[in-house]
Amino acid sequence: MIDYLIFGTIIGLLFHGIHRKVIARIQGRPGPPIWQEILHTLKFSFKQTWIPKTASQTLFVWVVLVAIGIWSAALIVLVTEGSILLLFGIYMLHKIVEHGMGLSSGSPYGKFGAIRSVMSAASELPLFATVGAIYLFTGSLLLTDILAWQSAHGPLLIFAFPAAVALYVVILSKMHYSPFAIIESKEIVSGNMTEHFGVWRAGLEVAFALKTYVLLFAFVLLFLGPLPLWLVLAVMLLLLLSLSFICAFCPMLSPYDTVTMQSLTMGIVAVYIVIVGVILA
Amino acid sequence: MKRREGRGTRISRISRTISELENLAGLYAVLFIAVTLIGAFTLPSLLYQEDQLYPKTIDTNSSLNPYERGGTPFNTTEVRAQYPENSPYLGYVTAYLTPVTRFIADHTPYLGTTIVAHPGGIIDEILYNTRGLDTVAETSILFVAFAIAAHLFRRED
Amino acid sequence: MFELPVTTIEGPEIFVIEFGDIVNYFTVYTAALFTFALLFTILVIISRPERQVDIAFGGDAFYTKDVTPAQMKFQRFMALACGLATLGAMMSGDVFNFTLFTSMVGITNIGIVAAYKYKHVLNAAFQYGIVAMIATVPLFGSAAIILATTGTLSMWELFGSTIAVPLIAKIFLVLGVMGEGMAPFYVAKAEITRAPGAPYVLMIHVSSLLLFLRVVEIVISM
Amino acid sequence: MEEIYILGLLAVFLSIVIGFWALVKEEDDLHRILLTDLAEILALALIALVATDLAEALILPGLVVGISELMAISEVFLVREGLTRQPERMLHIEVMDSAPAILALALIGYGVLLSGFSGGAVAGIGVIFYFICKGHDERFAIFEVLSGYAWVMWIVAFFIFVLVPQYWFFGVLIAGAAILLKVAGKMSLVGTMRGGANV
Amino acid sequence: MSVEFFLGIAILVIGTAAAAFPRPKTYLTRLINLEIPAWGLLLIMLSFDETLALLTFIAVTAISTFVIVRVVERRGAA
Amino acid sequence: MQEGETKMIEALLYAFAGIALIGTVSAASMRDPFDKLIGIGVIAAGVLPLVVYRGYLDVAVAVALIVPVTTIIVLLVCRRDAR
Repeated sequence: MIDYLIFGTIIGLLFHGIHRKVIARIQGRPGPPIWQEILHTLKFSFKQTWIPKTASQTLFVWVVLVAIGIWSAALIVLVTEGSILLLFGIYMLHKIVEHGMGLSSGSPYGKFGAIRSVMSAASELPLFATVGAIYLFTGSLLLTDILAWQSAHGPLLIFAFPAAVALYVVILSKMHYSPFAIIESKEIVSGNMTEHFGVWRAGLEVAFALKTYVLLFAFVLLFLGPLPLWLVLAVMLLLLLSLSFICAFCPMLSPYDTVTMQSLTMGIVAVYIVIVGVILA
Repeated sequence: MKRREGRGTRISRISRTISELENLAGLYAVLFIAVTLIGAFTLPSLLYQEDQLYPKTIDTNSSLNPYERGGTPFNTTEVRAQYPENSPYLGYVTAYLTPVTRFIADHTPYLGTTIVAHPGGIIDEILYNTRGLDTVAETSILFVAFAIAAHLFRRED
Repeated sequence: MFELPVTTIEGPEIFVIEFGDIVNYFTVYTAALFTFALLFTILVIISRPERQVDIAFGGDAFYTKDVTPAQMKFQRFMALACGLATLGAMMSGDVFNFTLFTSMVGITNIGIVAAYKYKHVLNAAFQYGIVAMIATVPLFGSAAIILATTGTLSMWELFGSTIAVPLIAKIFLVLGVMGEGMAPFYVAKAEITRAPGAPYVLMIHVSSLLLFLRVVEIVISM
Repeated sequence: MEEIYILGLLAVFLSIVIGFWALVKEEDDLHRILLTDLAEILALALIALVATDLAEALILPGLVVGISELMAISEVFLVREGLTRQPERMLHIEVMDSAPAILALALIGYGVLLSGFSGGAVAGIGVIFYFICKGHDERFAIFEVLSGYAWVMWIVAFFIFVLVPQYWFFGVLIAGAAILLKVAGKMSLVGTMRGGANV
Repeated sequence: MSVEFFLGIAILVIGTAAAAFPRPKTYLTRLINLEIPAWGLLLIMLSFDETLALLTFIAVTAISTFVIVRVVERRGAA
Repeated sequence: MQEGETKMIEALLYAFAGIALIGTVSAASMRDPFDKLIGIGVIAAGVLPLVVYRGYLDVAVAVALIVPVTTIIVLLVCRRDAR
């Protein structure tokens, strides 16, 4: 299992680097080298580490461990082909990590980040629409069954396109620099990560790399079905590039606008599911 | 659509509405009304299940009316629980009458509710025995709610 | 004796606890949620609140908000109650029991923030409380409709394929949990979280997210 | 039964639409509290329509949830508005001198006889009524401790039912007494919470 | 079926309308109007012979009336 | 019970139902709080016989005791408005 985790982390960090590079090139800047994020993480691991005096110390540290823990668990669920409900449950719990991270420090910037994170919790809702749609088609939420269904009938991307769009929006809202990334927008310094330095930051970088890897991987598995590893990675990269394009071109939305946009997505997908449910039933 | 000063696009107007704290209850109510209206159209398709748990049987001649469920004290009686096998002493509470209530029951046919509310009886059977966890949750809610009220009330001094 | 009718949604069951008619259970999924709730409940007990720093804009002054011990004790008690209610909701195997625990979560959430004197926090708590109260209509309504149309409240029966739960009851259930846990109406909750006392305030968030995860499982399984 | 149920549901749904529409229109916060009380009635009506003993057993917890939330919310409202001052006594009618002792006694006595939730509520209203009319000395802490112990007693009774069901008889008696004490205690505390010189 | 049931739902609906849109829109009128749907619910419970629930409901309604009165009188005093 | 007697009681039932309904309408339409309270009293007068008819005397007694208490509680704020 540990080899999966290390592989996932490294690929995830690499993806973050590529993401930054692509955005920079689109915007006409040279940008950092693509392995920059890996170096970053290594650098943070050896820097001085401290806990702010105003922080709620236990929570401040615990949150980092929880972040790594849940995303490792998510990867394990994916690899062992468990229930995707569990996977998305973990995704929801990530919200708590973001929130706890910001609030625990006592810093006003962290607090703003945390509050925005709570506010934008509507971004999780399309996820359930996705789960519902997949269940309607496959009759199961175990990844094994979903993969088997796709081998038999063809990729879900065709059958449940709106659900795929919903998941895409969800992934988009979790990318750095995305139009929905209000919790780490620059007017509040680094948002909820402002006070986490040194080893804590390195831990968070690892967790977020895993997160990116897991989300992209899940998208491929859920909507394209079983593919050989190299093809999976290639598709993930393509997906990432499309996300980077959007991130590069779109300005960041104002906090409440992101909520509205995400809720509207949710509403549309919900209507779609009710229609599909009625037709299939 | 046209942008006008101070109004913004349609989306930002929606955003402004949902960001107002005072609109919260109204928003929820609108959502609920919408669901209820849709639900009202599906009403004819709802079927009342005649085969219910703990059905009511009315025996107007009994002094325990409307809660006459049969049985003799310290013995069991027929009760339609969900999982009778989980409650080995099912029916004992239903059948039990305290001496006081037994006395009342022997003398007047009109106090069935009082008799059954006194310890024993079908409702106690459900509340304490078969669905005791509900009562745990419920008394805890009262406990917590009162703690909030008392804390707020006494904080001023 | 108890066999979960569907295992394709949340994985196999681990074990059951029987309380008369209410049979609670753990599957891989609910056990994971339960563990998470437990983790944060423990966290609430052992950690101390942070001291929020506020910046006075227009100058370079800043000050920290301190939480008084009495306030902290009350908040901790509420957070603990909230944690317990969440644990109850996670393992519940009965629809009505689940709704009761849900409303308990709603009320403890109000309690966690009600400890503060700041007017905007109290206002948020109040508006939230109003929604939590009216949400009991869809919440209990859904349990009642389920009981009337299927003749049972136990999830063990409802999850089986022979019983069709009306759509309106499902939607009511989701709507009710949304009201108690404030799922899409995060606006008030965002205001609430401005209150100091991070570990306790975090509990509000933990509880409502977990509730939502649970209700999705219930609704899909039914 | 079939048609009756559908008809009942239709009536309740209609009421829901009317009542919640008023909530949409409402802007005053105190009016909102009043409307939530209306919502409570509608929720109970939905349960009552099931018409079995089980429905009745569900109504009792539902009622207590409603009154608990109302209590907490109204207190939050008072603190938010800063209305913590005791209003001057504004009404004193003759019946408030003569009635309370006998009426309260009857209600409390009947409540104790009933035991359980129902008894707790009936006895609670008796105590409240007495406090309103006669004023009260502060016995807050004692009541609170008492009802705390009552809660523990109920939990004990619950475990008797779960773990040693052969002692169900003690379970019933403990539960009946504990819940009576708990509910009545909490409710009567509401009566003393109107505030006064000796708070 | 029974007179009580039909009377009950009629009173419930009328009462809800009255409580939702009280005519002089004051706290007091709304508070009093709230009693009307309560009677409707009481009749519905009576028609299904749920007397214990009925008894508890009427007692709890009295208590919740008191809780609201407590708020209203302070609001009036302010 | 004889045939005629049953009919008689049934007629009475409808009469009481009518009283309750009149009470409802008047309580809903009156504007003065005191008039409203009287309307509520009329509803009670119509409903109590229905309870008694079903044979639940204890319930009827309890309701008869609690309803005045509610009215007195409401009167606490009524007076203030009238002043």
